[in-house]
Amino acid sequence: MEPRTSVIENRLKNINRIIAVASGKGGVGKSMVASTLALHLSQHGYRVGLLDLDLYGPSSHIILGVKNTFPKEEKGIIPPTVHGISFMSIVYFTEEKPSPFRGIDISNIILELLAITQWGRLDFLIIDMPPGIGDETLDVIRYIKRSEFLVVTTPSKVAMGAVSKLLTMLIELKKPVLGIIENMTITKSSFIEHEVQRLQVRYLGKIHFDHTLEESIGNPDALSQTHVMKDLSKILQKIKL
Amino acid sequence: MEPRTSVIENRLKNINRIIAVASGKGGVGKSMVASTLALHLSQHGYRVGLLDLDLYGPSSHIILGVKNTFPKEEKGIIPPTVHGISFMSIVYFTEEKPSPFRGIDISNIILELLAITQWGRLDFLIIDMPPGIGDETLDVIRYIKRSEFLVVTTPSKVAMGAVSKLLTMLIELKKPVLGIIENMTITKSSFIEHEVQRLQVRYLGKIHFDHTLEESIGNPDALSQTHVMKDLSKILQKIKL
Amino acid sequence: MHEWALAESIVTATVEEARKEKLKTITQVTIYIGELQQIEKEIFLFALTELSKSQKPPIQKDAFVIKTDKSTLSCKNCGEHWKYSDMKKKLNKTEAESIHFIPEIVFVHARCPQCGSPDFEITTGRGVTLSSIKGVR
Amino acid sequence: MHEWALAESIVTATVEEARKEKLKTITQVTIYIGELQQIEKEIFLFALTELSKSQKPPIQKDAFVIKTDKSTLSCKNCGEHWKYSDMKKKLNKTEAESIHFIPEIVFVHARCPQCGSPDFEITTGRGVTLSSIKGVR
Ligand SMILES: Nc1ncnc2c1ncn2[C@@H]1O[C@H](COP(=O)(O)OP(=O)(O)O)[C@@H](O)[C@H]1O
Ligand SMILES: Nc1ncnc2c1ncn2[C@@H]1O[C@H](COP(=O)(O)OP(=O)(O)O)[C@@H](O)[C@H]1O
Ligand SMILES: [Mg+2]
Ligand SMILES: [Mg+2]
Ligand SMILES: [Mg+2]
Ligand SMILES: [Mg+2]
Ligand code: NI
Ligand code: NI
Ligand SMILES: [Zn+2]
Ligand SMILES: [Zn+2]
Repeated sequence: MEPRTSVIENRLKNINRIIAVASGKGGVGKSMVASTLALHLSQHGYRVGLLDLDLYGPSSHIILGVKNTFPKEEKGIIPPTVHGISFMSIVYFTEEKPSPFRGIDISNIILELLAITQWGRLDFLIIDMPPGIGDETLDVIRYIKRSEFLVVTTPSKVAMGAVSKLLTMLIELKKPVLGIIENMTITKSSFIEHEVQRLQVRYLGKIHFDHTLEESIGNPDALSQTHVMKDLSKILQKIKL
Repeated sequence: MEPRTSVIENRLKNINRIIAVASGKGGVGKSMVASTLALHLSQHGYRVGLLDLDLYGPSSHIILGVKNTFPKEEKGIIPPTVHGISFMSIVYFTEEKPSPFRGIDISNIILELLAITQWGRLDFLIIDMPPGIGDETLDVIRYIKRSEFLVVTTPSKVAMGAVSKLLTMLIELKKPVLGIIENMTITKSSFIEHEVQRLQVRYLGKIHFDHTLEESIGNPDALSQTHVMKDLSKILQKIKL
Repeated sequence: MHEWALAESIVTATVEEARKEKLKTITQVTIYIGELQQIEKEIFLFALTELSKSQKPPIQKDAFVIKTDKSTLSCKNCGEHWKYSDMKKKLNKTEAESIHFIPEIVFVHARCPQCGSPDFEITTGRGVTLSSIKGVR
Repeated sequence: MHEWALAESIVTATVEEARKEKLKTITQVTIYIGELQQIEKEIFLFALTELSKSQKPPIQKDAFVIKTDKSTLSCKNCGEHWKYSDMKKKLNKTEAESIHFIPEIVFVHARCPQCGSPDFEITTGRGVTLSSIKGVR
């Protein structure tokens, strides 16, 4: 018998909302959106947790400049607080070494993290999802039934190819989709907006490509001042976040 | 007993070189590089195969504009020829529907594809890899022992975080790494070049960010005329491709 | 007709194994084919027999015993168990053909009959497996 | 001390199962702990006992039987089999602690002793499992 699944609900019961930032496609800005969303919410006085589930290429700790912290062991593990965010990531345990995990390992790691992490009371738990529709996505759907999805794409046909697949599946499974964010737009185009309408999902708006974003990576105070944060804040108003 | 592993060597024995275009990170241009590399080699008179192993978000068929083809069944399956390239992708079987595969399924699909695909005689087989260091990467290492890796990154610290992990693993396992391509550069920076030197891998050069690339997607003739193809061709000269 | 490629994998694996076991003749090769893959048994047996000619060690002409493995599936989401034979009629020709090439394509074109989840697994009867080899040393 | 969280998962699962089985009292709960996870047995048993108080159905005070499962690993690349106890001394304190939290971290910090591959699997003794529950109806 697998005992871990039984305790997950208990671990998440004091969390008001769980939002998975997902895409299906890699490199579209899921981690950037998840991290800035967590910062935004925390700056607005909410209690926020951030769980990085990209176990191969965790990025949120790079974006938020998380260094030299480790979870506290106390009736489980308590995520360190980073700029007001309770932050949990595999990186505490991997020390930036490669993580050659197969699917079954991914599933076990997610179960273990969900079973032992003591989030405490949170208004929001943000999950930074990896690309694909693999074990991570299936396990979030399986074990975190009340997760809502915020889907990120870029303006490209190539990205939308993968993103449509994730959306189609979420819609089929009747999972709540908060909407789609079009990230890294450069030229004007309504291609994504049309595609999204076709799928009957809410189009939330654009985050422009920000040429100077790279300089703010690793520095949450600087990140909060970027155009990305400004564009995101506008989008978040639409869904009252 | 697993019979499929025994026949793989036989299937690949008339292929001169096998190059996996990989990264660890998503959205850095693996599919773009793999597709244009295949086009480039084919235009230079080589017999080329292209295998898209990104089973969740296959992209090479979008980039190359592959439509309305299906493998021929003949002592296995024979990949259709697209612009001179023998092209194999999961997309023939999934019809653009979502592919909710777990790791064990991914492994089985790769084994099956390797066991039944009749490539015939090829100078090059290019593999378009998915992100991560999961089942696909581990299986390519396990079943295609002579694969060489061409690694793609973008100029970002976030991308390099994941890319360094893949590189570290490939180096540890003594896999041949042809070098690193820095894709989508906008400003001048030697960050990646330095990082790559530290890892003692060959830095091959930059492919500039091409604002008009999107228009050429789906059109191989137009793709061949892009700046991306020009930059790539220069890089390929360095490794005699 | 891609059955030929799978037959070749069986023959190659059989010969490899027989060499390891230092067999002089291979007298019996038991193969299971998973229902899900819808292998054409006659074509498959024909390919096996053709490919067995002039192997070392030799494979006896009537060595192949082919058994069919019923396909059963079970849902990770709701725990339901079911048979492929009950589900098959819902798949159109193209979908069934794709599953014939790659059994995991079932996760693309089919769903758990109870809860609609794609997160199920193939419990038995996936594809072609080599069950046992007998021979004379 | 994260043993407490795992003990809680055991107690929760035990009570769930006992209710399903309509048990009035739980008399025995057999638990295996995988060597790999290096669970502190005393702390774990203490947590189990504490958490068992005032459960419904009640869990008898001496119900818990904790057994240790030797950890064995096997390599997908070369086929080698080995024991965690042979490999353990190569791991430093931080690495061992990370594996204590998440057993799969072993793939990050350890390699097959024969071929150096990270592509191995945990055959037995991964983590905490609930093996059986006995009770009175
Ligand atoms: N709006 C934006 N403008 C410029 N660069 C961006 C923007 N959003 C994300 N990026 C950059 O794009 C890359 C991919 O973003 P990331 O959040 O890591 O994507 P994902 O998590 O989807 O893989 C990173 O280098 C990131 O800094
Ligand atoms: N040099 C480039 N200039 C502009 N856009 C690019 C360039 N290379 C790739 N792209 C675009 O970036 C996105 C990601 O590329 P893709 O090849 O799909 O990455 P991956 O396969 O690594 O996920 C696609 O929309 C692609 O068209
Ligand atoms: Mg990310
Ligand atoms: Mg790709
Ligand atoms: Mg499945
Ligand atoms: Mg492993
Ligand atoms: Ni066939
Ligand atoms: Ni502990
Ligand atoms: Zn179901
Ligand atoms: Zn080994």
